[in-house]
Formats: sequence, C-alpha cells, structure tokens
Amino acid sequence: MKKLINSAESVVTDTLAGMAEAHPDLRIDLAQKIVYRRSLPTPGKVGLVSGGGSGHEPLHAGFVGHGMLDAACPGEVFTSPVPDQIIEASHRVDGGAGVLHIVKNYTGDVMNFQMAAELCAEEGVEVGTVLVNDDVAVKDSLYTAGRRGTGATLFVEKITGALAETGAALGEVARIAGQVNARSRSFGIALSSCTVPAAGKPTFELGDGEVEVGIGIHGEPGRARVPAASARELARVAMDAVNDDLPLSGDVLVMVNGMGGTPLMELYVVFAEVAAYLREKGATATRSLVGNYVTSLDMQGFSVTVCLLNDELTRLWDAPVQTPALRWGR
Amino acid sequence: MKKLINSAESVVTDTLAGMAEAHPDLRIDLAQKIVYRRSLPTPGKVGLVSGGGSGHEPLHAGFVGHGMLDAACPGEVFTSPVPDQIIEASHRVDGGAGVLHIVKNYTGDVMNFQMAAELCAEEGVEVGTVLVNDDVAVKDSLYTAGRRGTGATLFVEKITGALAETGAALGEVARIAGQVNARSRSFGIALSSCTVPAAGKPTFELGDGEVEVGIGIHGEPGRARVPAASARELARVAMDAVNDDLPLSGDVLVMVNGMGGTPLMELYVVFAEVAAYLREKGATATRSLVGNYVTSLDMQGFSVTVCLLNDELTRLWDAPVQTPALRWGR
Amino acid sequence: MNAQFFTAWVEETARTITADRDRLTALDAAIGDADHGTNLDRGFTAVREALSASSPAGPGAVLILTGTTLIRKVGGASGPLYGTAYRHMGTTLTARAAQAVAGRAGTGLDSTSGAVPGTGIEAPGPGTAGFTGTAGARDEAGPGGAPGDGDHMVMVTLADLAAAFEAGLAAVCELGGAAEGDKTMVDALAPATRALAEAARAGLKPEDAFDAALAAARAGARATIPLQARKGRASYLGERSAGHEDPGAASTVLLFTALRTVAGG
Amino acid sequence: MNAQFFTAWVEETARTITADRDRLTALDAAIGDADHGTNLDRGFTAVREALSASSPAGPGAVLILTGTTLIRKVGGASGPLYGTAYRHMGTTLTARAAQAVAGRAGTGLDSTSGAVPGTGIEAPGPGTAGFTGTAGARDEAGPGGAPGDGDHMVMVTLADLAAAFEAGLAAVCELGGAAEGDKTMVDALAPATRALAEAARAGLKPEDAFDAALAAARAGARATIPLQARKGRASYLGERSAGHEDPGAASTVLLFTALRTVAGG
Ligand SMILES: Nc1ncnc2c1ncn2[C@@H]1O[C@H](COP(=O)(O)OP(=O)(O)O)[C@@H](O)[C@H]1O
Ligand SMILES: Nc1ncnc2c1ncn2[C@@H]1O[C@H](COP(=O)(O)OP(=O)(O)O)[C@@H](O)[C@H]1O
Ligand SMILES: [Mg+2]
Ligand SMILES: [Mg+2]
Ligand SMILES: [Mg+2]
Ligand SMILES: [Mg+2]
Repeated sequence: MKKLINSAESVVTDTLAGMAEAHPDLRIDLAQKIVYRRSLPTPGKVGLVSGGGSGHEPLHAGFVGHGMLDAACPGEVFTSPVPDQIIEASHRVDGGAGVLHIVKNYTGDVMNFQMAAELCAEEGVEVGTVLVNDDVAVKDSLYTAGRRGTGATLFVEKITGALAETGAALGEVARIAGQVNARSRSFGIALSSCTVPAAGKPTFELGDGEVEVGIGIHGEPGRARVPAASARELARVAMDAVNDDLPLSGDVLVMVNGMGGTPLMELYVVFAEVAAYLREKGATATRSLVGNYVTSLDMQGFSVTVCLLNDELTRLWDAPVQTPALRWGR
Repeated sequence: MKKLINSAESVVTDTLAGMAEAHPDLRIDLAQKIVYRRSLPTPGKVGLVSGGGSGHEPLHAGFVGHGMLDAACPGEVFTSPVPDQIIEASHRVDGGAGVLHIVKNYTGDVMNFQMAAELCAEEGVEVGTVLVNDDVAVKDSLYTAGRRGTGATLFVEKITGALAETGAALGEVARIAGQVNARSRSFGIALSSCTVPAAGKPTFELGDGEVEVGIGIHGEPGRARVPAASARELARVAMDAVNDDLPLSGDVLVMVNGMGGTPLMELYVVFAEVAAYLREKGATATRSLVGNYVTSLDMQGFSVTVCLLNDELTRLWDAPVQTPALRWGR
Repeated sequence: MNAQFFTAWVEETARTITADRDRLTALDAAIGDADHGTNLDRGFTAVREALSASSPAGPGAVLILTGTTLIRKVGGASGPLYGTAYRHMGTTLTARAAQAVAGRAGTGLDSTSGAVPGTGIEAPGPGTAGFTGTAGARDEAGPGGAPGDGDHMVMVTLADLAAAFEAGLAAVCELGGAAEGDKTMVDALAPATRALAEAARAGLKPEDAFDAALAAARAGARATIPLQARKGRASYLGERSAGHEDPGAASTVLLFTALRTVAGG
Repeated sequence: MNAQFFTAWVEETARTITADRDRLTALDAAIGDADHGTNLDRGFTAVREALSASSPAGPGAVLILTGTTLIRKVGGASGPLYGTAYRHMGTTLTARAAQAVAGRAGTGLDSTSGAVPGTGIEAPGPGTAGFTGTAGARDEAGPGGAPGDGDHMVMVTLADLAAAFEAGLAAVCELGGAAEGDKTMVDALAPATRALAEAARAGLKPEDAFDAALAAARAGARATIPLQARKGRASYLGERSAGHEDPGAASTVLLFTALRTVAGG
C-alpha cells in the first residue's frame, strides 16, 4: 500500500488539519472531530448535521457552508461517527429551530445517529432524521439491511440546505429531505478495490479483465463480477439498474461521480453516455455534476445518481451554495 | 489497463462530448476540438487561449469561462494541440485587443503555438505568448529543454484572466502572466505511473516501496526513484526543492494538486504538512487550492505549486471566476 | 467473580482482540468494509485506558464503563452493539447485586429490572433497552454515580453472569434487529449465552461452564460460514456472502476465549 | 524518381510506422511520454488519406502535402519537426525542378532558394525556415497553387534528393535547436543525409545510396543509446535518459527503411 499519509491511525485527524488550513471559512474541532461553519448557530434556522465514515471526501466535511451543512461529523475510515460527536455538533448548530440529521442507511450510521438523537431529545434539542437509501444495487427487503445511502446524500444535503437557509421549519426541511431521497437512485461500478489504510491491502482483488458491479462506497464487494467493458456499456448497466427501479423521464439532476481514483477525463466520457441514455428515455439532464464527490478512498470506478426534478427542487438546487467542494451562485 | 473509455482513439472527443453535455456555459467545437466560452469575442478584452495535451483535466478546458480562459485547445493525450486549432481559437476570441497564448514549456507545445502565432500575426491577429516553466525538478540549462510548465499554469490562467476581464491591454496582460510565472515554482512526486490509453500499459513501473520524485505531468519518469515515505517527509522533499529555487517568505498562494488518481483525503494530509513547512520558513499560505487540477491521467501522487503573492496578485486571485473547475466570487 | 475478575476479563479480551485484529479485519474485508479488527482494537484500547484511569468499584460498573467506552470510541455497527451488550450486562449485574444486598438487609428494593427470564431474547426491562442507555451511561460510568455503588459488596455467581449475558444478548437483538441465523455476532452470542445458562442451572464449575460457552460460541461462529447474511453490511452481498465467517461472530468468540482464560484452572 | 516514387515512399513509410507503432511508443515510454508511435501513426494515416484524396502532381507537392498534413494532425514535438522536414524537402525538390525546367527553357528564374550547400546544418535560405512555412503550406499544398506546378515535368535525381534531405535536416535543426549528439531524430537524420549526399557525389545507384543512408541512420539511432538527452522530453531525465534509444531517431530509421524498400532491386 502506498498512500500520502503519515499513519493509518492519524489519517482522519491529519485530513481535518489540512482542511482547517485550507478553508478558513470552516471551524474544525480536531479533538472531537467535528467540522462547523465559521459562525454558528444561525438563529431561527434549522441546523443541518451529517456525518459518516471518513474516506468519502469531499463528503461530508467538504459540504459544510452556506446553503448546505452546518456541521459534519467524520468517523474513522469507513466507520460511522460515535454518538458523542453527533450530540456535540447538534447542540452547537441548534439555533432554536431544531436540527436535522442526514444519515446514510448503514447499520452503524443508523444506530449511532439514533443513539445521539435520543440523547439530544432528552437534552432539549429537537431532532429530525432523514435516512438516505438510494443505492439500487441492494434490494430493499427483509433479507438485507436495506438500500445503502450513497450519491443522493449530496443531493439531499444541497437541496435541504437551500431550504433550511430560507428559515423553513424542521418539519418542512425534513419533508424536502425525504422527498429528494425518494426521488433519487444510484448505482456504482468499480474498476479496482480501495485500500483501507489500517488494513494495508486492497479489500478485494479484481482481475485485469473484470469489473465489480453494484458496489457501495466502502469497498464492500458488489453484487457481481463481470468482464470489463466500454464506458458506453458500463454506463448502460448502471442506468438500466436505476431506470428499472425508478423509470426516468422529464427533467433530471444527474451526477456522474468518481470513486476517488478515477480521473475527470473518464468521468466526462461516462457522462456523455449517461446523457445519451437519458435522451433515449425521454429524460433530460437539466442539472448535472461530474467529479469525485462521494468517494471510496482510492477506488477506481464511478457511480451515477439521478434525481427526478420538479420546479421546487430545481430552484433549491440552483440556490447559492458556498462550501469547499460545491460553490455557486454567490 | 482498465479505464472508463470507449476507445483510445475516441477518448479526447468523448471527453469533450461529456463536457459539452455537462457545461452549457461552454461552446465546444467537437470537430476542431476547441472549447470556448459561450459568447465570444468580448469586444475590447484581450482573448486568452491556452491548450496542451489532453489527460490533464480539468486543465485547460475546465478553466474556460468568466475570469479565466476564453478558449482551450486540447490535443491528443499528452500531445500538444496542432497549429490549426490554436489559429482558429485565436481568431474567434480576438475582440480587437489581441490574444495571449498561455503555453506550457514543452518542445511540442512551444513549436505548435509558435507556428500558430506566426500565422495569426500574418493574418492580422495580434498575439502575445507567455511560457510557463515552473517545475524545479528540471534544471533550466543548456542541457535540457528547460523547466516544464506544470501547476503554475493554473495560477497564470486565473490571475491573467482576472486582469484581462478588466479590459487591460495585451502588453499589460502579458506582463502579469510573466510575473505570475516568474514568482511560481512547482515540484511533483508520483506513487504510481499513469497509463496512456493508446499505450495500454503503465509508462513506468514502480515497486511497492518506491516513489518517483520530480515527475512531470506526462508520466515521464522523474529525476530519481526513492523509498516510499510518509506524507510529511514527501511534502518536505517537494517543499525543499521549491524553497531551494525560490526562497519562500511572506504571503503565498499554494496549491496541493493531485495527479488524477489521488483522493482528496490524501491531498489534505499533504496540505497540512505544506502549511506547517511554510510557517517554519516564515511564509503564510494566505490563499490555497487543494484538489486534482493539473493531472496526469490516472497517476497517483501530488505536486505542490507556490506563488509569492503581492497585493495585486492577491486581488486578481480573489476576483470572480466562473468556470467548470474553478468558481468563486459570483 | 468480583470486580478484579471482570476487569481481568475485559483486559484479556482487549489483549486477544489486539492479537487477532488483522484476522478480524481480513474477515470483514471478505464480506464487509475491512475495519472490524481496527474498530474493536481502537475501542478496547480505549477501554483499557478507561479502566485503569478510574478502577470501577464493582463488576457491574466495570462492564458499564466498558460498554460506554465502546459506544464512545468505536462507531460503526459493532460499537453500539457491543457497547450496548456490555452496558446491559453491567446494569443487570448491578441490579442483581442491589437485590442481593437488599435481600440480606431485608429492605424492599424494586426487583423488576435486571432479572431477564429464561434464555429468550425479549427486550429487557424498561429503562435499560435502546439508546436512552447512552444517557444513563454518562451518569453511571462516572465515579460516585448512584447506581452501581452497591455491587462491589456482592460476588457475582454463574447464574448472575448468565442472566447478564441474557440481558446483553436481548439488547443486541433489540438494537440491531437481528435474529439467530442472520449471520451476525448474535449467531455466536446466543448459543454461548444458552450454554452458560444451562451450565449455571446444572451447577457446573465456572471453568466448565466457560468451556461449554466457548465451545458453543465457536460452533455458532463456524456455523455462520455457509449462511447468507441478512443484517449489516454483508447482507449487501446477497448470495456472495455465503462461504465466509461473520467477523462479528468471530470477535464474539474472543470474549468467551478471554473468559475461559481468566477463569484459569 | 517521380511523383509515384515519392507517393510510394511515403505510403511505405506509413505502413512501417503502423507496423512499428507499439515499438516506438514503448521507446517513448522509457524516456518520454509514451505517445511517439501513436502520434506518427495518426499523422501518417492522415497523410495516406490526403495523398489518395488529392494525388499531388509532382514529387515536391507529394512531400509538401505530407509535411503539411503531419503539422496539421500530429501535434507534439514530432509533428512540427517531421512536418517541417517534409515541407522543406518538398519545396527544395520543387525549386530544383523549376530551375531544371528554367535551365531547359533558358529562362532566368531565381536560383538562390532551395539549393542548400554541403552537408552542413545551417539555416536554409530566407523564406523557407521556421513557422511562416505553415502559411506557405496552406497555399502550396492546395491543388493549383503556383509553386510546385512545374515539378512533375522533371525526374528527381539522387543529388536532388540529397539536397532535399539537407534542406529538411537544416530546417529541423533550426526549428528544434538540436545538434547531433543531443539524442534526437537529428542523430539519425544527419548521418543518413550525409551518406546520401556522399553516395550522390560518388555516383552510386539509388539502391546502393539508400543502403548506405539506411545503414547510417541505423548506426546513428543506435548511437543515441548511451547518450544523455539535451533536447525534448527525454532531457528532463538527465542521466537517467542514458541507456535507451531515442524514439525519434528510431522513427527516422523507418523513413530510410521505406526508401530502401520502394527502391527495390
Ligand atoms: N444488525 C445487526 N445485528 C447484530 N450484529 C450486527 C448487525 N449488523 C452488523 N452486525 C455485526 O457487526 C459486524 C461488523 O462490525 P464492524 O465491521 O465493526 O462495523 P461496520 O459494519 O459498520 O463496518 C458484523 O460482522 C456483524 O457481526
Ligand atoms: N528539439 C528537438 N529537436 C529535434 N528533435 C526533437 C526535439 N525534441 C524532441 N525531438 C524528437 O521528438 C521525439 C519525440 O516525439 P513525440 O513523442 O512524438 O513528441 P512529444 O515529445 O511531444 O511527446 C524525440 O524522441 C526526439 O527524437
Ligand atoms: Mg465500517
Ligand atoms: Mg507527447
Ligand atoms: Mg466493518
Ligand atoms: Mg512523446
């Protein structure tokens, strides 16, 4: 394993130290591992807190700022944060209008956020929770932990953040968060595994002619291993999976997301195929993102996330955002 | 080789097709392979044209837009554009105030831009040229092709773009471009080679315990191969090389740049070390960028670029920019 | 079994987790995200520090501090689950100790909480299940908190320990929603708990009871190999999860290995 | 040697470049950026198409079209360099053809341009070096342009060809600034050009002259192996560039291999 790190033990703290140096707009509690907006709380505004394992950068800490999150709680690599972090962050961002927890649907994340939420409630902080579960690679059945939360997390954070900025009440903010999630689906394909720093070797091994289809964002092996294919074919595999679950039509927001080790060039190649696929289905990518946003350490591959837009969602997507990783409109 | 492409032959065109889908603010001539701002030329504004081999995305096409480039001419992978592209782009962006060519110092780039510039001049387009040569890994001597242009290209394009936006004359725009270049230095270290699509295998092989020091942005092998080391040590190697060539002090703009296959997490870890190094030398990173900006296909590694700021450069750096890959201030 | 015994047990557990860290992570790499060994090692290292910093007075307090520390330091799925298990084991021991003291002293302390009947996996008594436990943890774990103060006066019996494991198991099942056969830590914890209760009822010596529990945990963990996971991260793999041992079941075995080791004999 | 011969030469060059593409790219991977074979293959494929689309009338026009197409399609260092070489070879042949025609017709055409003296690498006459050549290329390469029209009337001699190579070599050196020993294409082109001029002076048959040129090119390319590069991308490697053959020198050999092949005999 070769990585630009000092040690597997310090990698999360070192990352946060670098973020603190690079982004004076953030306030970072290195001891507790919490990333805040500079000035908090905003009176009357619902506080938005997200978090999850590290290794998905820029998710979540890169999305802290005006129009998006108030705080992010990074856990260890691929390990959800602990309740203490979430409780502390929720207290700090509560401007009296309550706090929304944006939680990706993983057993660990769900349990830790739930523990934190119960304690927050006892301590007088009103907490709502939205569970993000957009990954169609996992069947949402009694026989699984349910669909995973992946790329749609960014959409939920951005759109919900825009609404929260208007002073909307917690119930309304939670409603839009749920709506974005309900209208979004993702599917991912890996060309290589990632290497967890503490593990020191790739989580799985892929042959030179193979890709792993239906991967999550933690290097979990996917649903199947299939022969490598062109960007066109792989984009179609991913889009078919999405479209089977949520038929695509009308205006859509689409993200072609790199898993961390895939260069932008290749993501644009995939995006061209995704846009063509959408047109074939009568849908239009009126809004889009192409880049490494919801990553899995150094994994090579991509995921595609689609959200069926409506006027309200489009307006909120377009609203100004000013974070390290997403920035427009002001 | 596993890549998200359709074919080695079509990769540049496919990339541009994806950019065209993703960025309605750009106008892309797929046949000629030129990326323009949507509305051109801007009367009275110096036109800024850059270009170079593909495989460095988002450089250059991702920097086309308000406050930065007017047009970018991507060549084939790691191959400079041809004169035809540059000539065509220069004609289109000339708003009567002339055109500045921003050229990275490689034999091929220099010759192709020079051929284009001579023809432009004959055809009545006033052309200035700035050569970017910031890479201290190469000694600028009679025995080399001179220092390479790498990360500072972004600084030159951003700062020069901001000045051009004010309506400054060609001479003045060229002067600031040269000034940014003269005050900037870079150094890069690779943890892995890249794989040129048409070549189909890594340009060089690195053992698991080795890194390549003093690399450029084309997978050229570097100056030396040394044992792998911590982010702290590698950052110090790079910063020492920069500081030896241009002693660092005062306010600096610093970029920790990923080579394409390195995740943001690791770049932040490096950035923390770079910031600490600067403090040690009595310099301060008052402006910074951390991310994959000037890449080398799927190479893993980083480069660091430093520019000694002054008030004028800081002001121009802060000026609004609205491009696919760099966006702030409006 | 007194507080020293429980401290020794947790410390021995920490030692064997460290020793087996990479094996647990490798198991998690096969069907999860390659962090289980790292997670538990981080947690139990913190537990060791917490125990030596505050030396809790009674067996219940030792386990409550262990659980609270795991919840505060591990994260992921295993942190809340193991943390909750230890916390419920601890509160059960504390409650039974209070009952015993009350019985000796002839006072009429409420005896509804803590004693979980049989080997079932129903939810424990009110106020001990779920997440509000965290709140309690903050109070109880600190020195001088009201509950737990009395438990150093009483020795823990095998029956007490079996009851504690039953409470822990029940809390894990409640929190995680898993049943036996879902390919989780429950597949090792449940049979081991049953074996321990059985041994207590049969009046076995602790060493023999722990031998039985360890054998049952091992068999349970081994039995996860052919299963298809229905909970946790491994469930994402569907049929591909079969053929691998569940990492959480494997780490649960280590709890019983440590128990057997500290019992000596 | 007539236009057919030159067309055949360029087409055979294209064929061998395609055949050796991966070898050239591999040489470039060792000390450059792994694109030399791809670059030239792309360029010569375009050249083949351009030649069959417009069938230039004379030897000079064939080479000018070849050069212009390389400049327009290759990019990188080798595009302008080879493009310029072919263009200057072409204009030289055209000029010498015009002189020959003028000589036969007794007219007093200016004879200062084109004839480059000796084997030196000085700059060619005014108006032919450097980048303004591109502008000219646009005019001259098109069908019906004034220069080059006369050259299909005259056969190219070995002396003409040697003069053309001398002009091409001089233009490459002027444009790229390289001298022999800098580990570039010049290290093959210069000795081969000298051998050709020598053979012409000695009155050798074309086949023998081309044999000599090819041998010189090969020796020159081989001699780049121990050298440290001082031009182009390989110079970034410093001492590490030694021990590898220069890719541009290797591709230059192929020009002479093709020349020998089409000469037959
Ligand atoms: N719902 C659940 N109920 C019981 N145990 C579970 C559940 N989900 C996961 N586990 C256990 O947790 C183990 C994984 O722990 P760990 O790797 O530390 O957390 P994570 O899955 O968050 O990375 C699994 O092997 C399994 O035994
Ligand atoms: N200044 C120069 N003069 C002559 N030949 C050069 C010069 N620079 C490079 N070359 C030749 O060009 C070759 C590389 O061509 P190519 O790989 O196609 O271009 P690039 O270096 O731009 O990738 C080198 O092997 C060398 O022979
Ligand atoms: Mg985990
Ligand atoms: Mg090249
Ligand atoms: Mg895990
Ligand atoms: Mg090359």
